[in-house]
Amino acid sequence: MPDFEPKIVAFVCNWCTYAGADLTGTSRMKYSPQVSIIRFPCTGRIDFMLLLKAFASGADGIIVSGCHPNDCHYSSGNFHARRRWIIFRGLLDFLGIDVRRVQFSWYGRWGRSRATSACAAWA
Amino acid sequence: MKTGFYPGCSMKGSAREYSESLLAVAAALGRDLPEVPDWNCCGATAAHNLDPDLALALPARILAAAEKEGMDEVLVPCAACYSRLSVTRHELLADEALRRRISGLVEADFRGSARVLNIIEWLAAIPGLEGMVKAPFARRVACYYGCLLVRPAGVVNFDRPEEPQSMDLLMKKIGAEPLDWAFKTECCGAGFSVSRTDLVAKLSGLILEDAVARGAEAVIVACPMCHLNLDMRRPNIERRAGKKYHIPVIYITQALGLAMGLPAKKLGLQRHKVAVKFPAANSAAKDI
Amino acid sequence: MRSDNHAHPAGPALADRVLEKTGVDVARCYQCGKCSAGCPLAADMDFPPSQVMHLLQLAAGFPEYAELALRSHTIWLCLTCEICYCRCPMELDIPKVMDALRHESLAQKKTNPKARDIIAFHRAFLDSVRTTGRLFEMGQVIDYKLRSGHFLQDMLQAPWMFLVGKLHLLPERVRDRRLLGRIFARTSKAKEKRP
Amino acid sequence: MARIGVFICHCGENISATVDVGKVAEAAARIPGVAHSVDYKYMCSDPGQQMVQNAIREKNLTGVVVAACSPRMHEPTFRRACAAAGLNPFLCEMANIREHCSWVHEKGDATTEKAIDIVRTLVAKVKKNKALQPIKVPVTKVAMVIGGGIAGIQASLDIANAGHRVILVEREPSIGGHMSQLSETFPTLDCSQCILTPRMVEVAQHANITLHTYSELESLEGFIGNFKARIRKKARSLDEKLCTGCGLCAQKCPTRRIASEFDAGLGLRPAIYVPFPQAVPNKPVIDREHCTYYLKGKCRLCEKVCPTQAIRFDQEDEIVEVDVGAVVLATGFDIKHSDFFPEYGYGKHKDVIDGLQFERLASASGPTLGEMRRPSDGKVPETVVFVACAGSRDPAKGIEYCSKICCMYTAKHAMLYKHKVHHGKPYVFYMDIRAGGKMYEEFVRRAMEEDGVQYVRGRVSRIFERNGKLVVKGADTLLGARPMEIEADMVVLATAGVAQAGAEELAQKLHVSYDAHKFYAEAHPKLRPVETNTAGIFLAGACQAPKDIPESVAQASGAAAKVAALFSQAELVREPLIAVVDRQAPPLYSSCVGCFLCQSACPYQAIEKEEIRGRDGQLLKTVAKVNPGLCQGCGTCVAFCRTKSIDIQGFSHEQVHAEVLALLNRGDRDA
Repeated sequence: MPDFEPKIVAFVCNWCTYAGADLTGTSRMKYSPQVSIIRFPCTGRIDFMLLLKAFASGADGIIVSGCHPNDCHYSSGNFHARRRWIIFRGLLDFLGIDVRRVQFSWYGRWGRSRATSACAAWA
Repeated sequence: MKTGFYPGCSMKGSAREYSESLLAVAAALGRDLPEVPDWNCCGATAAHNLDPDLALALPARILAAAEKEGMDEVLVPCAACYSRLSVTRHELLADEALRRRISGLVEADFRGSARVLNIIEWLAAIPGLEGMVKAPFARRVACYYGCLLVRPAGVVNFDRPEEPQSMDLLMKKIGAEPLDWAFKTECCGAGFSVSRTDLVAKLSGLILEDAVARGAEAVIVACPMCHLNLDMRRPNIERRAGKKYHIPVIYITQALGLAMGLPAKKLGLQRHKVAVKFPAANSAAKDI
Repeated sequence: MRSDNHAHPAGPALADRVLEKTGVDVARCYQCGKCSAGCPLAADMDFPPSQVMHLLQLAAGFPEYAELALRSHTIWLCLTCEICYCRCPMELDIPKVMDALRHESLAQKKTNPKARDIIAFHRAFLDSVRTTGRLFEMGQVIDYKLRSGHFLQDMLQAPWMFLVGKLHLLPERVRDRRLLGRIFARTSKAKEKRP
Repeated sequence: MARIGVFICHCGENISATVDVGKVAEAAARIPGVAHSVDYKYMCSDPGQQMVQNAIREKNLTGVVVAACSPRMHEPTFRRACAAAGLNPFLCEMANIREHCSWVHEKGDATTEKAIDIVRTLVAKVKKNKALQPIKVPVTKVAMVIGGGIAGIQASLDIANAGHRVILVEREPSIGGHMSQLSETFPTLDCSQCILTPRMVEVAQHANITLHTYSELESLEGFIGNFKARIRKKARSLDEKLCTGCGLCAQKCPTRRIASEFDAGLGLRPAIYVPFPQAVPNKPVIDREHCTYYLKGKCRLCEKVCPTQAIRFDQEDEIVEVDVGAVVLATGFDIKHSDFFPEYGYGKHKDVIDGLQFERLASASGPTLGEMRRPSDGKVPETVVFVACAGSRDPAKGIEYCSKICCMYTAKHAMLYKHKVHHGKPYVFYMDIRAGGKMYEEFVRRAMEEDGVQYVRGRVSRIFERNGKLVVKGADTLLGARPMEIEADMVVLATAGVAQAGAEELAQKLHVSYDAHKFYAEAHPKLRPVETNTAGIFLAGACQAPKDIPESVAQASGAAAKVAALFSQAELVREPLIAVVDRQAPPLYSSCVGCFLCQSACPYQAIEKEEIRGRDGQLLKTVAKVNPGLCQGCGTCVAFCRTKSIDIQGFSHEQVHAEVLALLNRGDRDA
């Protein structure tokens, strides 16, 4: 499928990755328009069932990204997110969804370049 | 862990004493050093100066032959060959397309499984070296590393590119007193020994000047080219400097051999331009 | 690669060819002079290393600077002793750049006349390796003398070297010499193809 | 039926250059529920905001989506505009089609399609928004300043003079920071301690300032206006009230050969010491790592000679808890030392020193009482080489930035050396001279023209010792880059300015973000340099990036002004984006089943138990209840809740689901 245009949804935390994506914008770094961002206060707020909803609604790939451990604006939100991710990954396998379609990562405040590369790597 | 041995061309010719002393020490240590089968010249400076592909092909064939022989690591006593083999292995492992092309060029599949060892790494890995010392080499020595043992740091990953210490530690183990001097890794003039002897006289002269000024009784080297320039070119150095330098230049394997009580003749000391003698008294070792 | 929105007068400039072959982007050099300061032979060079890098930086707009770099004595005096690369704040592999400039200088027959002996020595060295698979020192010195014309050089050294057993009269040969011949043939053919 | 207004901004051409704004406006108009869709060149301008307000009034809109820049930029602007037009501000959302779309994608249909996706997503969200009222929170009008250098001192004085109480926490035994170590300061060459010590005394004597020296922040809880700080007062082994600062103990202490941190390792100090004569507080501290009593249980000489028996060997660290409303981070910077440089000898040459060590040599209170004597043998150096850019602008050493102040203090050092050693020969190896401040360029010219400092343009390749001299191998790129050697008696490296040790740990205690070099991250590099992303925590001085004294002082006053502004309101208005537990009519009262998983998840202990009693007082059920004052709106509880009984206003289940469905255009059918 030469012109396969994957639809990628990025669930990001407002403090690190959303700000990182903003800085990616101010530095005019380019990445594919296939990636769209939905803002959450913290990765701790992301209910992973929502990811299944997104897959069911046609998302091809999902990025879940927030602050580095110890850098969370609310101190522990991202720890909970990481624990949920470990369990959720097992569920994805069980459901037969290819785990590689979900990328869980940390983009610290200065990680705007990595935010770009991840999106670029995906699209 | 099979250790191969790549002597290199100069150890068969102008650096015979390096090979003799190495093999004598290896025998004394009960370590056999099987040569890489049908090894060819690594191309040294000439190849990478004139032709980029040849510079990678010659070392690649050597390493491929060593790998085919099942060698896990290859001891390369000459610093120039050590550098060429290390750089080639580094570049071919970093670029798959290049690795395939060069492998095709030399008609052998280079995998990079054989590690490249320099003489100090090999000696330092031998346990209980201190125990083998019968006649401590109690001399003030200037350990000369040259350029290619420690640089380029990202490729050879050996010791420190500035003020390295590994040879100093080895010499301390055999009773010597390594000096803190300033020309450990400055260039001796390397491949210009024949084509620009005047420049070698200048650069090697600076090295000897500093070693002598610090009170060194001998310069320890681990590279045939450095030895050639510092020892055989002594007349040119002295003519340019307008003064005599009596300091002998010996290989680390020769110093080790002496400390282990091996006879001077077996270590090839008689082949030096500058006689390997030390001023009276201050050492238990008899005057050689 | 250089951003491609401004055209080059005569194909990719020397700096771009260097970038393509060595991965070193000369634009990163901010002319701090540290390489020249540490270079053992900078005093003998017509253009110390930092100036060669600057010639490459300007070569795109000024072809004559590319000529100066390719015809310089510097690129042959460089012993690739790696001091400059080791201390360069921008981690530029200057010895590799020198190699690339040497290859182009040879290919375009722009080698500096002062470097005749150095190049003669390297050619003699490779002749010996091509024919015997190893360096036959005696043969190489003779070949060098024929190429350089310095027949009397080191005449006093030879007898001494022979006496102390450092000079072999017969070369040690590699068994598979034909393979060596094929390797040399393939690499020299590759050299013609390059610009 | 929702009546949404969509306002698409061109942002000059920042958006319209790559996004077809007209097409987005048309597409938006067709989304069910959108009653008004228009695009305009500058939505955030006054006419732009007027358009929004007029549309709200004329079409009595129930929600507004402004498709423009990041909500982090102009969300407050448009929410205020909506409020002024009578629409609850929390019914206004921003669709980020600039930073997340026009600026990061090439011009083309895909980019315009994505802009439409983003608008559709936010329209779906706005339909689920509820009108919310801001939360009022009390403000503790006490500020905590961490770091007692010139920045911390200035911030403390400004806040205190604004009538608020300040708690100044300083890690060292005395305040003063690096400035107290300096001899004279550029560009006026006035003596550093003469202009600093009065300020230090003012801090000590100020009624509003409580000074905790030899203390560190243990932890910080809470949020803007309502922080709870725990400060560890490290044991000084001294009763500060009894001690008169007479200094007898320091004179008599037998253990005298400890490298003095204040003298940057050049001078020595006893085990019980006051860092420098003008220290504030002028009370000694016992260095437990070197004091014989703590090592071998003997001596106690200081206790015997102390006229007021103030020595307390068994003193323990003390934890002080304070409530503060704002924090100013002023922890300053440090510099690399000479052992950081392989090519300059790994620090083994005693006479290759760093800038702070030179300051101590030049300072009247220094180890050589201001005489220019080199550390190795105390001789007066005839030739001194100053090396600029030592470690800075050096990606190979992991420091690619310029440390900003070294060109200036190097010129100053050369001048001070020449003033003290008239026949001396100072050389400066430089790459570029960066003297951009007021009177800075003139200062450097003075060094060259009046004091005969020789500037050599090139970076030093190596320094090694040869028969008593330090050989500096350099080259002057202005003279054909010919290598040259200078035989120097002393070399001063203008080393890179780096973050303080422990900067990272402190940042994590305060949840403040920091960059790859451990310098604290400002909220916005240009527009909010003295704030961090964490509300209520401000920045001042070199902890944010290397800077000189004038800038540090200016930033300190800036931070102080921010704190004063925060404290000027009786109550703090906070965004109502907090958690709420579902409440319903009896008999269910709430869908919450009282498992209290949310309570364990909440980092702010903002969830309490509420007992629901029937009219007869009998306990019916115990459910969770959120304390609006403590909840910060992180939402972790929402994802924990099995029965979806707790939800975050502004990021509720309904809103987020709507966004996901709209983004994947599974169309929200209902109007």
